Amino acid sequence: MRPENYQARSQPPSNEFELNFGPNHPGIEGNYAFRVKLNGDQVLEARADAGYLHRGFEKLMEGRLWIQNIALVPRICVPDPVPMEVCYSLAIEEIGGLEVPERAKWIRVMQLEMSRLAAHLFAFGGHAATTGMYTTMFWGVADRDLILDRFEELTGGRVYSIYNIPGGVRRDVPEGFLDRLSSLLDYLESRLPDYDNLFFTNQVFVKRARGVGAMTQEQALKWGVTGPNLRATGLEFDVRRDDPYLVYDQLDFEIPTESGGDALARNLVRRAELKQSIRILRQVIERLPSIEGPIRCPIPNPLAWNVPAGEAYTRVESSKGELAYYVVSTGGDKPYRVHVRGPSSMHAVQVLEKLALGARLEDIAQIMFSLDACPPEVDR
Amino acid sequence: MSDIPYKDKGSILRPFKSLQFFARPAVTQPLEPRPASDNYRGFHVNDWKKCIGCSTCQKVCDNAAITMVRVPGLPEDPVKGIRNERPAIDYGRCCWCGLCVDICPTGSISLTTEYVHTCREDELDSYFVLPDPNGIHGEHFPKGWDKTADADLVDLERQPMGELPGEERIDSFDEIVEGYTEQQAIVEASRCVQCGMCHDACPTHMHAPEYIRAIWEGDVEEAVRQMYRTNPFSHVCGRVCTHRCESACSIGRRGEPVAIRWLKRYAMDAVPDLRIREIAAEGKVDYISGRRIAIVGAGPAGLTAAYDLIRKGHKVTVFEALDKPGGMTRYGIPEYRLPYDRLDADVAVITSLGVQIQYNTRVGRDVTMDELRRDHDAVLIAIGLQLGRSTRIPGSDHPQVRRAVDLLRMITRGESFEVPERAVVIGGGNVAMDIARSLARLQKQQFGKVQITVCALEDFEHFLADPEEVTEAREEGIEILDSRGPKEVVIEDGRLTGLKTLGVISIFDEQGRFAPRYDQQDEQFHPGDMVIESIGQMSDVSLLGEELTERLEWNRGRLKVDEDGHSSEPWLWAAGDMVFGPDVVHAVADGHRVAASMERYLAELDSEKQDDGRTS
Amino acid sequence: MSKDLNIWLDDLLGDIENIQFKRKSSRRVRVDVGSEALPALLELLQGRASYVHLSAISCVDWIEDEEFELVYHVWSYETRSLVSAHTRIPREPGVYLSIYDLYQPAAFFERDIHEMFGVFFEGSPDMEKFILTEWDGPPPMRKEFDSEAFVNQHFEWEQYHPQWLKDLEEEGGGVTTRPEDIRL
Amino acid sequence: MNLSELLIELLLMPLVAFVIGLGMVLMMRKIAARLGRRIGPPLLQPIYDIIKLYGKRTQISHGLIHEIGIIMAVGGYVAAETLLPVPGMNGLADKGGVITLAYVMMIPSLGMALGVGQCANPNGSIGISRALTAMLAYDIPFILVIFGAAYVYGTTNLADIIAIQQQQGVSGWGLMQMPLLALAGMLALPAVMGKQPFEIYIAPAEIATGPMVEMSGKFMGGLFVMQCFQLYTAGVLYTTLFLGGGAYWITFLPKIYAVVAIPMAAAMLFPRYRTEDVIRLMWKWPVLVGLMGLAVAMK
Amino acid sequence: MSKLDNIPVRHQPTEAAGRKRTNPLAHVFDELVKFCQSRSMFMLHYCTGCGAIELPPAMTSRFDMERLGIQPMVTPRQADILLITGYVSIKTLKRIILTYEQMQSPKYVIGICSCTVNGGMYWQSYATAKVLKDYLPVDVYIAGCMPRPEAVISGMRELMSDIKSGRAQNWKRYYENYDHYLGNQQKLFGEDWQTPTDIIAEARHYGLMTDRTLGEHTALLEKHQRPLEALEMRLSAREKQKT
Repeated sequence: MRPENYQARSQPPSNEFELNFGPNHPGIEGNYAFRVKLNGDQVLEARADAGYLHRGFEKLMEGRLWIQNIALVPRICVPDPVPMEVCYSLAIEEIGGLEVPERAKWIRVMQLEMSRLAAHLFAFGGHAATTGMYTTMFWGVADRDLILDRFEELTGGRVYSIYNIPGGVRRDVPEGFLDRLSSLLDYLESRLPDYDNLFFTNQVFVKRARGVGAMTQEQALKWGVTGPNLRATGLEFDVRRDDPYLVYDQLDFEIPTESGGDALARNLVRRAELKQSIRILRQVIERLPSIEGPIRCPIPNPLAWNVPAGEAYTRVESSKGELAYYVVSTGGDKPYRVHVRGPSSMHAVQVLEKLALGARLEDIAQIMFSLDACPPEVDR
Repeated sequence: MSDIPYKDKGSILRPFKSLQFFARPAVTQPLEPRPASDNYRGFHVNDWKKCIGCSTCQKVCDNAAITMVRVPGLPEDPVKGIRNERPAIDYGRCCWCGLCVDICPTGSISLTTEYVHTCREDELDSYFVLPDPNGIHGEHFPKGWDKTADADLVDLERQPMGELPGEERIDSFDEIVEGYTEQQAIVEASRCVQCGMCHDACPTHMHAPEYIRAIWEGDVEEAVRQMYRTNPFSHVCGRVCTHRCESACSIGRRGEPVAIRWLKRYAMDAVPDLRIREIAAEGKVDYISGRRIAIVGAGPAGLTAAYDLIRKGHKVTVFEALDKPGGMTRYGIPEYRLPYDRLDADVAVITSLGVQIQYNTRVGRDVTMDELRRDHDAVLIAIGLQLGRSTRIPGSDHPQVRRAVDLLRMITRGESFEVPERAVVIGGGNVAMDIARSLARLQKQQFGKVQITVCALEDFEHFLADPEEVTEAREEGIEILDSRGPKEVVIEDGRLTGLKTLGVISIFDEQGRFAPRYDQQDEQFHPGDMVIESIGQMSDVSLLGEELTERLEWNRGRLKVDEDGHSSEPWLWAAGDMVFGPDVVHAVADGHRVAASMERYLAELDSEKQDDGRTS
Repeated sequence: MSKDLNIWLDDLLGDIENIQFKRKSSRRVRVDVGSEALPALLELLQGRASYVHLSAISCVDWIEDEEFELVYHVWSYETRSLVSAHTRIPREPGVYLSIYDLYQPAAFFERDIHEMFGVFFEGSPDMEKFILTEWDGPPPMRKEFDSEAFVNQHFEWEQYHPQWLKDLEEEGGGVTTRPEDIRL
Repeated sequence: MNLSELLIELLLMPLVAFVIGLGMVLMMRKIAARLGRRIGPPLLQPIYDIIKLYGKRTQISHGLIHEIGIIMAVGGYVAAETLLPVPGMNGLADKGGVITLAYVMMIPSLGMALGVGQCANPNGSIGISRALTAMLAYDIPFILVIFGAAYVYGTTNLADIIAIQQQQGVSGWGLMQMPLLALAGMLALPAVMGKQPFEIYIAPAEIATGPMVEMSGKFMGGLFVMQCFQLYTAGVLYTTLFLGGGAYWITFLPKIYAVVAIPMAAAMLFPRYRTEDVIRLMWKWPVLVGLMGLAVAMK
Repeated sequence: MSKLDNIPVRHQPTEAAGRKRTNPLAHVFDELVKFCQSRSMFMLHYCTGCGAIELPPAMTSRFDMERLGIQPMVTPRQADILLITGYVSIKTLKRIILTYEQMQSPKYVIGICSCTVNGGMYWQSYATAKVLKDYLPVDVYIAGCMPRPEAVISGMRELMSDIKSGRAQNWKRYYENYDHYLGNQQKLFGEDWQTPTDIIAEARHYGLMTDRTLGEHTALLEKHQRPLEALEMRLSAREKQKT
């Protein structure tokens, strides 16, 4: 079969050419695209092209009841859905003056950290795959799946847990769950040396990732970088500690930083955060049984629930960075406006465009994966 | 980096340590689907025995995935609050959030641990599923996400209604119930899941979901507007209605039903009377039909019919034998339950529309039926049940043996009678409670203490009076005995000293007829100065006159009418308690029904007249 | 130290005219400012009060007031507090100044708001379409745009008619309430 | 040897190579699976893939050169297989020798370059330029190793090389005689096979599998066949030069599989180098080791 | 085995008249090809929606789809299966159609999640297409939001058995009913919608033309057809001004 339209076209005379990077491309996290202008394999210009995952969440949320949105929000960031639920719930609780029971707060912290673990395993597994090391990805995703099993047990859903609702959480922790979580943590901790051997201290990887997508702390602050990516430039900042929510102020954990600001540093920060998340989870496992009480404060009938007029801007630290919800209520049964500030809306657009300048074609995927950019947060 | 053995350049040999995984087992799961976790959110199942078709799941579904489908053959009973509808789920929409499970008032719907469903393009109909107890593929899977106490989104407890405590209320006829505050009303209204079971169960089909939602939205005027669509006696019904709606309420399946009655009371009280009149007048025709209608009896049935008919532009005259409107709602219900000014307010709305009430006009005495018929196009009799029945036990003809309705009427009218220091009430219905509690107040006022015994035929399991009535009566110091059948009134030296009763073995015989059997050994004596019979009422139909009585058809002492209240005479209708037995809201419903029937009759007359005009 | 700075901030904001500020909690300050004074306020916050991180710009469409509300959330890594500066601009013509020179992240948010609400930011580096490149309708986040109505007008739904439904219809049952009939 | 026997051998040798190559592809995937803690494909998976690809109902071609390119790629290897002696079959090995083989082994890459160039997909062009650069990188140590071996054995005739080694038993193997050259060869082998860390020319995450980006159906199938040959050639050549070749299939097969398995296992442990790193690495370590080995051999 | 042609096969190949195979060996060969097709499915690596998050687990160690011969492939040219993992925004749908048309037949489409069936939870969204099968022929649907890896694997196995039995022939429908699909695409993307792949020419070439291939919509396509060039992904206007 040789239809006429498959005639080869002559290459442009100059060295400069343009390349579509995505949306159907393994070097792209999710459904996202780049248009890069290359000279040889050096990037002269990169333009993000988003919107492939646009669903109009913010519009949809204005048309649904407060509680119905709970099913909607986790979809905004698929690999790390729990912070979305928690952040949205926190906003409603702030507007509505709901007092979340202590136990629910601890359960939420537990989920958040489980989700962070899962997301980080996924993130550097993905990063490894972009550099051609599929074994790390196989391991990372398989170990993440074990966390998803615990999510399934706790929340009834593997990925979209839809477990946090304004006022608390939907169910209590199942019998024996904490023991199983604890042994999972032991397992994950025992796996960390394996990952170190295979990936983080792998000379080829270090050589590949060092200096890729490097930014200084000043640049990072100027560009609005947050989360692990900011910490990789040496700034010790974490919303969990510096703008505490839930019970993070009662927990003991460190904020790992790196100084390189490049793909390697970002991965090492994530690697260190795995350890910290395990540490937080251990504390939760220890404390949770002693915290008794309800898991949810009484909320009105969801079909007839008017959240009082008001507005709230709540922030949580997701695995990708600073996640914020701006929720406005006019006292109706539906939100008047919900604005989602996903961390990737910075990382995947401006930061990526800037870091890609002058980078090599083979590093674009690395930059994107090392920023852990999550396209649906951009598109919403 | 501190906690990993990280060298600046990395290591080329460390990765080879991973070759150990050649010796480690694979972590791969078998190909067959694993069993899901205990609270997994898989496909739906629905326990059809529990499900009442309330469609609450449909309302909470954020994806518009649920369609209600009528399934013939399933039980359907509006009074019990059961519809033969079941939710069908569109798996092309569902997101398995489980909100339908959490909000289900009955707890019938739940999710299973089944999660595999695949189909080809031409089999896409299999995505539209009517969940039954068997699951999507008819295979048994354990339940996953199911109703639990902590996940329940239905608020099972109603807002407490403030009441005067027993000691405070007992010495006056002040209204006991305090009514909801705005905050309470909104919270209580928010419990409603808008299923509409109340609407179906209500005899007059009040738009309860609509007015509850309006109350919740803070729009009480809209609530009143919704009430006046079907009930011009909302003040009365907001206080003394038998609230079948609440029995049918889907929330009541597992918890306390929404306090629909109190919400109605709240909304009516929250709107000024004048504004209510304006709302009631909305939709009244702006012409005069020229038809004249007579209604006998200014009770709920009669006045409701009057309300409907006046809105159609007819001239309506109501003939009332007594000097105040309301009928049995005024003379049968004590003031502490229904303050007269509220009743007056309801009636005032109706009269403000132009209904004329001729008080102190007893038909048969002051005006005859023939005159009514002559002067009007149609006549409705809605005279209620104003005569008490007697037990006819030995001694029941003693003057100190009274009928409850008579006493209640006397209390309302302020007629004086000798309040007994000790009294015995025979009967277990609401009227028995009313008279007992009214007498208790009078006793408290006169003697400072309450000495009343109520002897009911039924046991507490099958009691006729509302439970709250019983509770409140006890709080007021009234002794209530169940399963006591009256034997004889004890009279010593012409003076009544008390009542002897026997224990009840059974009330009905095998055929379900009323034939109480007593245990002759179990005899008790209840001392008292007065015995009050409260075992039922009947209607005084003497006003019809002999000739008319002859002509009409009768059914076991009651006037025989068709389902629209139309008697065998074309111009005569009957409505209310005298047809259906005592119940305010039934009377209202009957009023509407009859008014509609009369309206049709009048329209026929009109068209005949036009035809005549054309032919002539 | 952060406490001092907060007090200092309170003083600073208290001095500016035409401004209302409200401390909502120890880490949240709400400032209401006229649209003409907002860039100056942000410059002050960034330059003199270490609010270097623009967390987000949110836009709210107050259609009844004929206004857009723009909310600038800025965060200080030093004082660890968040100032939300609210300002309102008329809905028509919906033009405002870009703050890209102060905060580079503004470029994304301004582009997004331009796309979703149709507010034009003068001086913003890029007002091209981004997410909605294939969308020709009105800015979708505006309140007058009804997504559900649009969808019902432009899309068709799957028409299911499974066997069990046919059976029920034969017996006299069938669909009674469709989900779209009872949307709350 | 008469002509008809030769013709049968010429037919049989690529066929044998293909079958063994299929086994190597399977082994590669099994190794990847094993290290990734999973089960991996069924035994006949490589053959399923190839039949499936040839059984595609629609085939998109980008022109005559595209098809010629693939024919060159496969044909080059088919020619190479006839130059590689296996137990019982020498084919053209007597006549060709290792120098011819080295030339023939370049044909597939050039053929691919030809075919991919026709597709006009920039990813393919980038990929093929990377592939040619990588070839340049590994060819230096590769030629060095071949040259060293030929020097040591005193012949370029592969059949003779095998014979020389087999005379002295295991101690006569090239591995024992010239361990440094053998090491250099082993270092260059992953690059010859196109595996990590030297597979940047197909890098899916960067250039969407580079040269293969426009290949579909039978073209892709051709590349799959080529991969079988590629692995086979690398394995057999190394075995021939350093492991005493094969007298019997029963010893020969384990040797070639083992030779291929080593770089494959390593490949699963490493990401890929950048192109310039590939050149730097290839021109540094294997060349250094090879030169040392050559110096030792020449002494 | 004398009447092999009588063996009922759904969607009898329409071109059978031209290439009728009566040779039993050829039939065996066909069966072999079908078997291999079912055991070797290359899946396009395209995360169209959120359901894609369950594909990495399905592909990797825990659920290892390679056991079934399923491998991710990077470009549409190499792939056999197009997985539509959930909602498709209109912007993505264009790329999906481009991708689908570039895939080589036989090719299969799997619709995953609720959203591909009836809009899913984004049924109110102005930005997503609702019913996938209006735009592409779909072979297998997998229910779930999102389906677990096990469910995905079950769907794959169903597709495998369909391919083996010859049932999975929906790809032909795209050629045979091109006018219908193109019409729906035009309704969504505008009248001047076109793709670089000349479906009509391919249909003609492979003998898959029916009277439903051409119609008013293809006429419209021809009217609006621009000289074909690489699809423009709408680079910013700013750059256009520069050039």
